[in-house]
Amino acid sequence: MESIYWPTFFFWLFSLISCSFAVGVLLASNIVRMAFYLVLSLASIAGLFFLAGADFVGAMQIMIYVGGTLVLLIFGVMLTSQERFIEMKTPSGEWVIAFFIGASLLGLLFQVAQGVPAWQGMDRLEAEAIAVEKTATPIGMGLLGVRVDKLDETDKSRQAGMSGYLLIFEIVSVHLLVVLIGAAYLARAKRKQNRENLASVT
Amino acid sequence: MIHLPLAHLLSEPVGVSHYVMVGAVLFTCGVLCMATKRNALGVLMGIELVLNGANLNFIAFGSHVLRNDVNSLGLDGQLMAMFVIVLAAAEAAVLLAIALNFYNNHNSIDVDRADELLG
Amino acid sequence: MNLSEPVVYLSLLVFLPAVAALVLALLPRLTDDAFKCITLAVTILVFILSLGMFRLGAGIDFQAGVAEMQNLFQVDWIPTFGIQYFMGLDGISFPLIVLTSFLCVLAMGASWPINKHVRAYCILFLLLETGMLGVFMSLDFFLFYVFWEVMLLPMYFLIGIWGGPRREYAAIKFFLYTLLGSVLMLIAILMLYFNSDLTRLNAQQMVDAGIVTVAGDSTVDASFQAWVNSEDTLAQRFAEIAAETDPARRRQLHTFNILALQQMGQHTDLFEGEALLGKSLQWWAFILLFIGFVIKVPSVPLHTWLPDAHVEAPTPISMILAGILLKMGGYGIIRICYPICPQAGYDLAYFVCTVGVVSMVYGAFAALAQTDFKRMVAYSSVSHMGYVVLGFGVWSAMADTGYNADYWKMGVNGAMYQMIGHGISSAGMFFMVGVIYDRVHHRDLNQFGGLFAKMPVYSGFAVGIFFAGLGLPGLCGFIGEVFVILSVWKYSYVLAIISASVVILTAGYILWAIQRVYLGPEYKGPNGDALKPITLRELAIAVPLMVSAVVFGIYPDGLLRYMQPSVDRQVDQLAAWTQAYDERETAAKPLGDEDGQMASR
Amino acid sequence: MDIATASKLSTLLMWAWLLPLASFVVILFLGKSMGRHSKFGGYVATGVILCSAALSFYALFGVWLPNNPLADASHSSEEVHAEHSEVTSVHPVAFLADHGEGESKGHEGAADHGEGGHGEDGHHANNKPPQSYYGDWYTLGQFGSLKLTIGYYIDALTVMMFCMVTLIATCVHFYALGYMHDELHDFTDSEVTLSDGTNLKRPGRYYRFFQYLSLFCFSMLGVVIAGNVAMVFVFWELVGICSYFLIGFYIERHSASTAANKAFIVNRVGDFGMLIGMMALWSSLGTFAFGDLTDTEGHVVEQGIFSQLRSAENDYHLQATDSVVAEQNRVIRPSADGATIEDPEHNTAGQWLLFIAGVGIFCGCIGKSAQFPLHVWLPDAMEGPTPVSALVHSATMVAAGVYLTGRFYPAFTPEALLVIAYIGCATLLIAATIAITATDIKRVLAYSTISQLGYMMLALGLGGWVAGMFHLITHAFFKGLLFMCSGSVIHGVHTNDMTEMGGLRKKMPITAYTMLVGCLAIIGAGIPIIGPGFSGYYSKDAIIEQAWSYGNSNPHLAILKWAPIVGAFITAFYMFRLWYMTFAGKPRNQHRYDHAHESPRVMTVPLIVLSIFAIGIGWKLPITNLNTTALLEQARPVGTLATTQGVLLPELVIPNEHDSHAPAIKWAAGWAAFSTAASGVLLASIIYLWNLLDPKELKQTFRPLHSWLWNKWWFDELYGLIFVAPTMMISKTASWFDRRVIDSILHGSVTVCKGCSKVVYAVFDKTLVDGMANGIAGVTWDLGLWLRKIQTGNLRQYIMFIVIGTVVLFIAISFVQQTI
Repeated sequence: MESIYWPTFFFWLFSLISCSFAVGVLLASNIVRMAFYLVLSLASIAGLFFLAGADFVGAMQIMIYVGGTLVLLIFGVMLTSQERFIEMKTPSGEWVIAFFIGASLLGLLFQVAQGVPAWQGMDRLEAEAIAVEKTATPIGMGLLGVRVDKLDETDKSRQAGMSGYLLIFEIVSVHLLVVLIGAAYLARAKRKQNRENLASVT
Repeated sequence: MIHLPLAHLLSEPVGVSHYVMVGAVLFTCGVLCMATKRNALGVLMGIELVLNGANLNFIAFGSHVLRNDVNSLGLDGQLMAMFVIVLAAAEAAVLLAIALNFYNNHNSIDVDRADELLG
Repeated sequence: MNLSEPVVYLSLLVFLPAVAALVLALLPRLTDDAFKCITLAVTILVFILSLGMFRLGAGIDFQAGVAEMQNLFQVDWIPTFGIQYFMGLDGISFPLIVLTSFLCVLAMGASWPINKHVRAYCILFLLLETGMLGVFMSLDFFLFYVFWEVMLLPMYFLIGIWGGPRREYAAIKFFLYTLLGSVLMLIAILMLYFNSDLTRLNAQQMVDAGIVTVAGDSTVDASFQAWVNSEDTLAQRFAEIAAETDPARRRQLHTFNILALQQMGQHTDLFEGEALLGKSLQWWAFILLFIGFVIKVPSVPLHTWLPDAHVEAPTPISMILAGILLKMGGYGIIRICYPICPQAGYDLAYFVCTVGVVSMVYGAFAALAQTDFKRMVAYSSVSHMGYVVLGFGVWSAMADTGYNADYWKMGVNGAMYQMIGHGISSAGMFFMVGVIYDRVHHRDLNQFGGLFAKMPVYSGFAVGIFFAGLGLPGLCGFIGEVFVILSVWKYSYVLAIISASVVILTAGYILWAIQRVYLGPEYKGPNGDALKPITLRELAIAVPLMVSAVVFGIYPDGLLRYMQPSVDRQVDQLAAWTQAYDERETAAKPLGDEDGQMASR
Repeated sequence: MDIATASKLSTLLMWAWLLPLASFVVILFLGKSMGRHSKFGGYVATGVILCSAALSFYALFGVWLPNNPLADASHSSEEVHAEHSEVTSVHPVAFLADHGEGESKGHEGAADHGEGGHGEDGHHANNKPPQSYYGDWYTLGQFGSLKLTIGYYIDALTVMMFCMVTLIATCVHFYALGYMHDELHDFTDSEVTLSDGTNLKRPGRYYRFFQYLSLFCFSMLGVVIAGNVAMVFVFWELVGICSYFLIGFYIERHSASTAANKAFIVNRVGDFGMLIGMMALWSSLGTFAFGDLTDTEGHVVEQGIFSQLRSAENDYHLQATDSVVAEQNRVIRPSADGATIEDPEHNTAGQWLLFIAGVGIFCGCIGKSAQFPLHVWLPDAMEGPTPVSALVHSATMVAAGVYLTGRFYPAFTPEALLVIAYIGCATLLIAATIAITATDIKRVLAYSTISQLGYMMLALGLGGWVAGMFHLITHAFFKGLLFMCSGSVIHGVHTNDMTEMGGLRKKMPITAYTMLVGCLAIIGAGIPIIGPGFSGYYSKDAIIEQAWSYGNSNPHLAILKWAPIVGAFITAFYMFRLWYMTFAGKPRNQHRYDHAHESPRVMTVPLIVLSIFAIGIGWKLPITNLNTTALLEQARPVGTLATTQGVLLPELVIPNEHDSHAPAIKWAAGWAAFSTAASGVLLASIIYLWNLLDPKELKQTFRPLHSWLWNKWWFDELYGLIFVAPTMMISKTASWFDRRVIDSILHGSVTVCKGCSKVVYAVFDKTLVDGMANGIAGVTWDLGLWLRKIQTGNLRQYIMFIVIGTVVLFIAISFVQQTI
């Protein structure tokens, strides 16, 4: 038996955690538990990002998702958490349908994943020879419009995207702003209306 | 003795396909979450899982650690994943707002009650 | 009187029933049972005589493994027209003769419930037996026709007097159909007779025709010369005509000798002249003869006399009708149609096969719809006899099979076997129906049920016999059907596939009938009290039928060893003729070869 | 061929075959006179089948094995691994290590597998004909060179089948001695009500039951020993008629006699196809013999089918002989361009005829083995007493079809095998789905039988000869066990309905746990990849491996790869559903529960014996190298050890069966099988054991689906509509035609004209023209109404639709790509 290749070990560890908690999210019926499982699942996905050499994205994953989005979600849970919504049962029949649909989808995706020869793993020696680079700087530069990773690309056809992602970055930023304002407005305005409705009833 | 590939499970590097499979599991869980949860927030969580499954694929396709050839997405994969994360945050905010709104109107977050569009 | 002379032995066999009938007519008034006993004794005696030919010491022998005609004899009857009292046996006729005498015994045993005009019944019954035996033995066309007609009249009366409620209708229908067939046959006989010419045959062919006999150490030619120079009237006329050297003044020596006609059909061009509508003489003769025989078989669409006749006829007559009379049609086809008119047979083989297949399918479908038990069995006969016609027709010795006659032999042997097997199973089925009809006086399939509980032994036999009809392995129906079906593909795969589908329908109607009659909780019809267990007399009829059904099912060689050499010989002759004919045709019109092939298919 | 061994074997097996016939005859003549209350018949039949079993086992262990020692199975499989490492390996480095080792050991095993496949470029030398003994006993008819005979063909498979059939028959006989005791005295049939309202009372028929059983065993053994196709057909029909008697044993019950009729007639439909195949074979080859007839010096006198079609000169590859080519050219006229293709690899000459012959013969197997579309008779065959079901479903009738497919195997063209695979695939899925909803305990088992037979056919069709035959053997044991257990339950509870059972585990422990063994065996329980497991584990995994290997070679036929895996899931689900509903939980009918009791020992001992076999028949016997697969390898049909290319369909590839033992396939297939089976059990447990999901609620949700399955896909109704009704209509028409048309021609043509004009009016105007107009309108309207229902406004359903749409689109695209 050869020695353990640690990245592989961690891959299996993180993937096991993320998959099992994802299944946990699916099967749990208590909304609070679901949220908890989701946190764990997403956190271990960040670990997978690190293992794939995407350290910056992994960090983002933890910060934005685990730190931001989920907090938002948990707020939502708490705001709507009346006793009767904590546990909401799904009819048994739908579980079975969902099971079969899910199984077929999963089968299809697995088939595809296994089907491409280039996606199989590399040789160990080859893998160990690859230097791990930091990606924060290239990503940051990419967002600002400079693709440092493509500077030494000689093949013309592969130079696409040399302009970087500046425009997209801007669009996303504006989009975020709009969304935030919209969300705030939606949540606030309706509540007021609702109160009026209640008042009129009483 | 029967020859077991299992023995090599931990001693060989993983490939893109392994990531894709994990992504597939997350994606499927997410879809099923959306399909089975009656709680609107559960549906939201399902969406998050779906997005993460997709992200995992982006990362895997772009990773030169997993697949060191010119055909990989390279940095583009990571950038895509970034945008997805950011947009997911935005989408979560909007969805939460909608959910709260729905809750206020119907005094419920059961998505099965939202069937006014029934033809 | 020397019993080892064929003329004595065979005449005794044929005419003993007729003589007995005469004696019965002259006897003073006796009790009904006495008449029946005498008749039964006579039929048993005839049966013993027919069995006597199995090398049992006294009398003549029928030798297994010999292909040629045996025990030939000829006596001049009406020399002016060359009509002879000419009989003989070969592997084709011998099993049918034994079957006839066997079934007559059983049918007479089944006649005990008949109480009306018993003496007349017995007389007609015996005359019928003479007619049937005579048809199978005679080798002179005129004699054949006489016996054919002799058999017709008693049958008409037996149905018309002792039959059921619609007996007159059924009898007239039977008579008209059969008479039509006889008339057509007579026309064909005369056509052949007036075109025949014995002098065209060479020495070997004269020997094959049974006219010249080769004595122990003599050669064929020497025997022929000796015959020409003999005192025999036929020989003298032959010599006289053959001596005439001027072709213009030369007359023809006509003959009714079936074997001689066969030789002429296969070796001369006597019957190949154009007759009508561009078709040759033998083509028309074949059509006429075939219609005549196929009415007897019967094949669709000339079969509608059969259900009516069966339904109205008393049980023993139904047994005879199904067991023997139908076989005469098949016998005629193989003994007369094909060997005498080979060219027409070759041309019309597909037509003959189609008739067979249509009968099989149509009969099976019709049987499925019947609610009258006897009618159902009658239609099953139509279906089963279709195998016979089909088996005779598979002329698979063609150019594209390299004139390989093996499959054709299989088909014809299968058809012959099916005739014997069906003789046993159909007679058995009619008897089984008769047994319950005697008790409850109705035949409505929907009003039976639960007979197994009331008559267990009878039901066991009945189910066994019906399974023989279904073609179950181990019983007599299987061998013939399988031989025929397996041989057809080599001739035409379309017909083969259609004919194979009949096995489903057969299973359908027989099992459904069994279910409705024998199974189920209780009897649903009238006269339920009369359902008493089977009597000893009935058992004595059922047991031989069942035993022979089993024996013929598991030991086909017992029959084939007698039958097969003759059948194979005839098929080989026809195959040789086919090859010669094709070569002649090819030589005559080298470019038209393809058309000739297509037409023959 | 060793003459002494041949005569010894043929004599032994002939006696083992004929003894039951003797028993039949004895009981036929003496049974009644020994009295209805005596067990005489039962003892005779049981004693005789015991003798047959002893003779068969002596033939196997005393004659066959000493003369044909087994190859060491592990060697041959190592060798195969070695051969194919370059093709299929995922981990090439690790493989190289084993390669050398396997190679060196492989040479010993090679002798038994022909030249063992050390060829290059993936081209394998083919395997030789297996050791076999052939001879004729008796000639039915001979016409020139054509000969129909009764004879024997004995190879390892024959001997094994003899052992299996007689062993299970013995167990069934013993079991029936106890089960049928009701028939010893006057029997009151509570299912038959007479017109006066009382139940039917009739004398017992104990002896008759055993009489039929004996005949049944005789017929089945006849099929097994048969030396040619015609003899198979003879005994094939006899098996059919025995099943007719046994299914219709309660002749007073209308349902029983109808089921018996149905069984026989449906089988005849299959026989129709078989006859076509036989005709094609007979006309082209002129022989039906499986083996070569040799004279006393061992020279071949007459060649059988296999040695003609797979001659040694042609490296045992299937090739049409000249006579086949000539016959095909005669039947199917060659096209105008007269294309005779020179390429010897794709020589299609004669292949169509062989295809027709193969598919035709297989049609018979479809009928006997209850394959789709002729599977409808088997569930109804439940009307017979349970020992009959046990025998019919395990060792005899249905096994005959699979056996013939295996026996005739060398003559099947790759395209015919594809047909077989498709039929097997459809059968296994259809039957499995029906079993999910059935509540009659025997009916569930009946459909599981059909489904398992589908597995066998699928395996055979995919090139997995050993896998298929192995599953036949293992299935015989555990299905016999399951049926006898169900019989024991019925005997104890007096009902077939599972909804009235529950909690019986405590009342009848032996039955419950032997049945659990049966359930575990049928779902293929075992430790994945490394074993050990129940017998079904080995055989089912072998099938799934072969399917996997086939699916890898033929990506466009992926459905054949996935069907057995899906089937494994459903099997596990319904089998455990059955076990839980019957033995676990609380009693659903307290009255029946209180009266339930364990069966007498004469019934439970066979259960225990069979359960031992159900566990261990797949194992390798310690110390010796005796195991079932190695024995089956000895009988491997000639020329099946090569990767075969389709001829009419050139893209079709049938992989060598030994390839499927490659680790990569074994690993993937093993896990797939295990996980699907485990999830099936899990689902059954969730619903029926832990009651997490309510079955009633499920039924409510899936109402249309449930009624679709509950009504068995409406097959009976469909056949009634498209076959039975038209047949009856045609037959009525024929009868009508006789009376009204042909007779009317006699009576006068006027009537005919009138009748025809009426027909024209009724058929064309009323039905066709008017009917079509109204029909189109109606269909459109209904379609609209139905489509409206999809628009539910339910968010979650919309999501499901999206997913389904995606999956379907993907599959469709992949198909389109394949075809382009």
